[in-house]
Amino acid sequence: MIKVANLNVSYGAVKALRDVSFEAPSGAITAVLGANGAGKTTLLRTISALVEPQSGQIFLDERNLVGMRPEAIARLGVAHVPEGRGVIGEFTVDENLRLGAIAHKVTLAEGIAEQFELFPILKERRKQYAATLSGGERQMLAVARAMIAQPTVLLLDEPSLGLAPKVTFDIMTTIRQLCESRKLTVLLVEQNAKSALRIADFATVLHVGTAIASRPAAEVAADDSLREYYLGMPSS
Amino acid sequence: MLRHTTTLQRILLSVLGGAIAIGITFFLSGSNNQLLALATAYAITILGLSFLTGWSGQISLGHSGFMAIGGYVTALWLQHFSSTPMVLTLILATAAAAVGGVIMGLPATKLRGPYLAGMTLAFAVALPQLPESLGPWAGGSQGIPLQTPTAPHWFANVVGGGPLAIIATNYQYDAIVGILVCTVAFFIVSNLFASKTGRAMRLVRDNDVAAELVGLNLPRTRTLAFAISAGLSGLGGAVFAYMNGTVSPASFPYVLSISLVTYMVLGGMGTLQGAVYGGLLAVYATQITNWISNTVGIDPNSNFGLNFQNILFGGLLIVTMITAPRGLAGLIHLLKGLVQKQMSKQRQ
Amino acid sequence: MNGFLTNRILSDVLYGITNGVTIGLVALCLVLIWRSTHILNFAQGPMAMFVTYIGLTQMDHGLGFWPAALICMVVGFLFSGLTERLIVRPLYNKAEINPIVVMVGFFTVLEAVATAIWTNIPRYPVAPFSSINFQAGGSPTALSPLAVFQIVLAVGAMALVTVLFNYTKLGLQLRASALAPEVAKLLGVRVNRLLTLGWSIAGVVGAVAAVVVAINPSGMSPSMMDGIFILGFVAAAIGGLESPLGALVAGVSMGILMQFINDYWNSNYADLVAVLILIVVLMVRPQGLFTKNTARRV
Amino acid sequence: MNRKFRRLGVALTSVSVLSLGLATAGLGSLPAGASTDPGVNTGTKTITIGATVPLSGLAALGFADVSKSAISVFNYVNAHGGVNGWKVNFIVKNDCYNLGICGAGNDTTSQTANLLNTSGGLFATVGSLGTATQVSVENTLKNAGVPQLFVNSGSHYWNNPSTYPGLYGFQTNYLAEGKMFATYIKATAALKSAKVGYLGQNDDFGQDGLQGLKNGGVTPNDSETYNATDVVFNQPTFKTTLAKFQSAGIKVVVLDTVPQGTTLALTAAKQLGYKPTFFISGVGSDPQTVNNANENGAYSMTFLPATKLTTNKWNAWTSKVLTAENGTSMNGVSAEAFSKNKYLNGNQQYGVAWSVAFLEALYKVTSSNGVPTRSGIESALTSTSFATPAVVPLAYSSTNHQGLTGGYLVKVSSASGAANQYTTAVNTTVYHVDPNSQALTTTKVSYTSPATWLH
Repeated sequence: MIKVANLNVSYGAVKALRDVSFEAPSGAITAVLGANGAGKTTLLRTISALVEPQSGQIFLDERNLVGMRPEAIARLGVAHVPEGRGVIGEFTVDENLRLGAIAHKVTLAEGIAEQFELFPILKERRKQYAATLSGGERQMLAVARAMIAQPTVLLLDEPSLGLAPKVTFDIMTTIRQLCESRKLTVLLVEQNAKSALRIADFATVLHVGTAIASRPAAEVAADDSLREYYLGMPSS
Repeated sequence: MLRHTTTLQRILLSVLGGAIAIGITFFLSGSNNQLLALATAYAITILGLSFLTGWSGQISLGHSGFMAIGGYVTALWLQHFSSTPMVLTLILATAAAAVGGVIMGLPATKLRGPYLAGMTLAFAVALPQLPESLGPWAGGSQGIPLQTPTAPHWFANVVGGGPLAIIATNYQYDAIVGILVCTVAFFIVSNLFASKTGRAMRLVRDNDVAAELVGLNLPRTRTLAFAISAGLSGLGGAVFAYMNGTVSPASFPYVLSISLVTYMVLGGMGTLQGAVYGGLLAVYATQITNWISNTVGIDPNSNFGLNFQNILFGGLLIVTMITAPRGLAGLIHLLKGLVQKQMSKQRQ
Repeated sequence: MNGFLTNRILSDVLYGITNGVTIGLVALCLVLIWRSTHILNFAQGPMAMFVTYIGLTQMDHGLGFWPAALICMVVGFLFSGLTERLIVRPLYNKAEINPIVVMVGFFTVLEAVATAIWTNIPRYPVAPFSSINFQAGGSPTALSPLAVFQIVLAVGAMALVTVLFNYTKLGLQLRASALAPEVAKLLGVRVNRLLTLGWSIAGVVGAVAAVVVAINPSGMSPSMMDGIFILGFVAAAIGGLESPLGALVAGVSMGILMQFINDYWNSNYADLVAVLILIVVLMVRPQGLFTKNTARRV
Repeated sequence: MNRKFRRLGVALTSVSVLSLGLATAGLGSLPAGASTDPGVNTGTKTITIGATVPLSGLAALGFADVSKSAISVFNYVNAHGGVNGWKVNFIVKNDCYNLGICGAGNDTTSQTANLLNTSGGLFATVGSLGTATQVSVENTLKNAGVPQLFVNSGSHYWNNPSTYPGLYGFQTNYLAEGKMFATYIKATAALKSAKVGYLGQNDDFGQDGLQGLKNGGVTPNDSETYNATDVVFNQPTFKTTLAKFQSAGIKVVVLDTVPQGTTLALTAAKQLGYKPTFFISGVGSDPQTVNNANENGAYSMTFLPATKLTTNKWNAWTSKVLTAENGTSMNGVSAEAFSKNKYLNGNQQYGVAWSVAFLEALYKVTSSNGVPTRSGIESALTSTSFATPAVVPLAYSSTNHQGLTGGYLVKVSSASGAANQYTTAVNTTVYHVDPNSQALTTTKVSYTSPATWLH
């Protein structure tokens, strides 16, 4: 479970997050939705300690993560797939995967085999440089690299960015499967609310740094005012 | 800076600045005027380096090489056509160094910072070896002597007097000539910076992706920046040749490139006044070091004393770059701000 | 057989290799620091020189060559790591030119301090290998025990560095820390520690290179690394700054080329040719000859 | 006026303020009366002279000993009553040989400006070191009317009285040195039919040295050059050249190399097991350099008494002076550090030689005139033959501004260790080469001794 309480983050004079509080329950997908600049990415970066909050707490189960270093949080089992996927282009697929396992007590060979089963295309490309992969393949690689560490929490930043609808659909489906089979706590940041709400259990809507709603996903999807004003989805 | 001034304002400012500087030469001793003349050469060179670094985001450790091109072209040209007016020789030297800049700038457009710095350093190492190998016409390690500008009679008549008058007058004349060239160079650069090209260069420095998106030709802009920078350094080298009275491989060792970077950073890179401070620092570095040695009580002849200048300025370079990258220009700006604040407080 | 061993062309190749491995070793250090922090260390030569002075001057007090060389390597490890912590760390998120300028300043300071402490009178540390060439049938060959030692050392160092980077977990983390520090952090890599370690390892290789230079005939002096550093940079840039093998191959090729220029043409042009080759290589392949042509960062 | 506009104004004002500060510092430096030459103070009876020399940087290796030994001499003579009561105030400025490593501002031009700016004026430069460095300021000094005495370099340029009447060289030039080597080689049975190899620096040093050899009738079978910077950037070239000589069967090798080049060449020969007879220019053959590199020793040329002659009057006097002034200094530069158990080195002897020459000229002028003048010193130089430590007379004339024009061959000792760092005379023949006609004559060696007023 990830619990965020009264979180405030500023970049100089600009307030990126104001008093944000919400919970992402264990074993479920919580979508964080909102327009561009709403503070979604900042939220994830703050959880991973890449950004330091002015005030507030972030709990992983009972543990307060504020004040810890990013690598220590990663070692606790929080995997963060950053915006733009964070795949290292100069590394081969294989090397990217090996790097994913490096800080964790897991069996590398087994982990890689497992990921190749999940994403067969990566096995074909394993000697290729990540820079030569397509966008969808890179997203798969990023997720596979995160999963190889057998995390308990997965933070996904805009996995659908720049992908074709079909590819987005496949990725989202895989995320849902992973969540269910591994009892993963997933925090899914998305601008593409429709795809996210399709697989999410809960949803939090951010608007200019403020959390304006935290409800089950189905309720958010059904709320016309939220959809129209904050998520840019026309009424169905 | 200076992007919001009009051409007329810039002309007035340049004339005013040049006039003030020339006025000062009347109060200086001969030797200080001679140093001032050399300082103008360094200031122009540092302006070139600063142009590249501050205004296009690249750094060169090879500007002593471009200085050498300017200096040698001047000396060689005057050897055969000694009656050429100085203005023409300076233009020729500038153009030659700019051509060198284009050649070096071609690979530079594709290179990231460290590659460029290393490549230019290698250039600065190799170039001074040329004159020794090219045969007697290039002067060898002896170098090529040339006539320093001599004060015309009317000037000596106006200024003259005292037993050392003739040399003192010549030095003052040299300083004035240097200041005039310097003023023109600074005026041109300030214009350039306010121009469309200048804006393009800043955009390339700040965001090369955005620059390409708005349709700028990235390689051409960078090569142009490199060529202008090299040309200015060549002009500096030409002025150096005139003021020094000789050019030789020993005048442009590769370590000079490192000194130039040092004085540019300490003066304040990317600013016009920083280049002026840098040029003055370059010629007065020894006096400054001696003064500090005396004040602190370092034996100037001890092993430490002899190496103190490099320790001092190298250390200052590190500290400046880490804590105050805007150098002396930034510091003066800061002090000015403080003074203004204090004054406005008093007014209230 | 004797004729073959003393053949002029073969001799030139062997001399070229001997001179080139030293260039290659310096290039190797540059590659090491580049791959582990993405900084080109312009003070690398003086840093290695300084460390070598600390170690090899212990021979004045009766210490043997090997323990003194070991001291060089240990001090190199510590000094280089400390430099990263104190001087380089504040520069990681600054413009690309900041670390270049700072390291240029460090270059100046280190050389001046070394001259202040040890003077610029050359010293001649005695290596446990003879520099007298082997004889074959009464005439000298182009190899000496010292040369063989230098070649073995350089190839060994290059192999170790290659294995380290390409086949070990440590190497993977070092490279990741340099290429994408933030991503590496998110994967649990202790990036700060690795950046320091990367410099420390380069410090050891640098110390080895400087010891090899110090036992050469021209001896040890505060400016002993200046020339070799520039050649080393040219080699590293031609090799591509990414590849240890490329660094050594480019270094040795340069050594051989310069030897042939010295022998068959005019030594006065050797440096110029090196720079011209560098310019041409960088124009045609800005990423160097041995770096695989990948797109830059994603 | 907008912000940017004002900023330029501020820049210019600060420059003005800075320069004004400098101006006040430089005011009032012109000498008051014109009755005496600049640098001459009849009140304190001192005469101020100066020199630009390398005190730090690569070229200071060895060469710094020259001006420091001169300081020892001036301090010693000043302390013993001076020259007819006149004391010498010697200002040494460090120019790093224009090698830039000292930073901009330490170059010869700037330092010469500082010398000219000396309060009370500068009488003359004496003992400035280096060909290229002196060439870079010779016009400045000429225009300022300052005599340039005893330039420390073996270039033949100094012998140009028609263009530079106030310029005087000191040492035997490289042309003469080459001719002496050639003459000795041709006169020695074991060497005269041997193949000769030549390696010289790619500048006037090497060019003149090679020309001198040819003038003496020895045309090398192979002659090679190296760039001054090769000792840093292309060290292998020395080995390549020596290997070439070896495979060509060359038995005599003449080196016109600076000390670092000598080291590289001799070590290369050692590595190759190559043992030719080396002739090394006096510039690069100090015993310490030769000692460290090769146990086979070498021939060289000197115009000073061989250093093994510890009982030679001049060597003994020099040792006495250097020992007495050990630890003193003048104008912030210390005298030569010297401990008695060492042999003199050539640079120390050399610095003593030209400083004594200046004192001799000063003695001559003050004995007849009382107050030294520039023209008096110059006419003393060209009209008299001085006894200096050199084994040849310092014979300036209206057509010869070279100074010393000969020397003898010495053997640089071969065994290693400070106890073996000395030179011995090869024989008693002294060569003289006329700097204008290049004609060579010989005499038997005779050593002079210091004047009594030198104490």
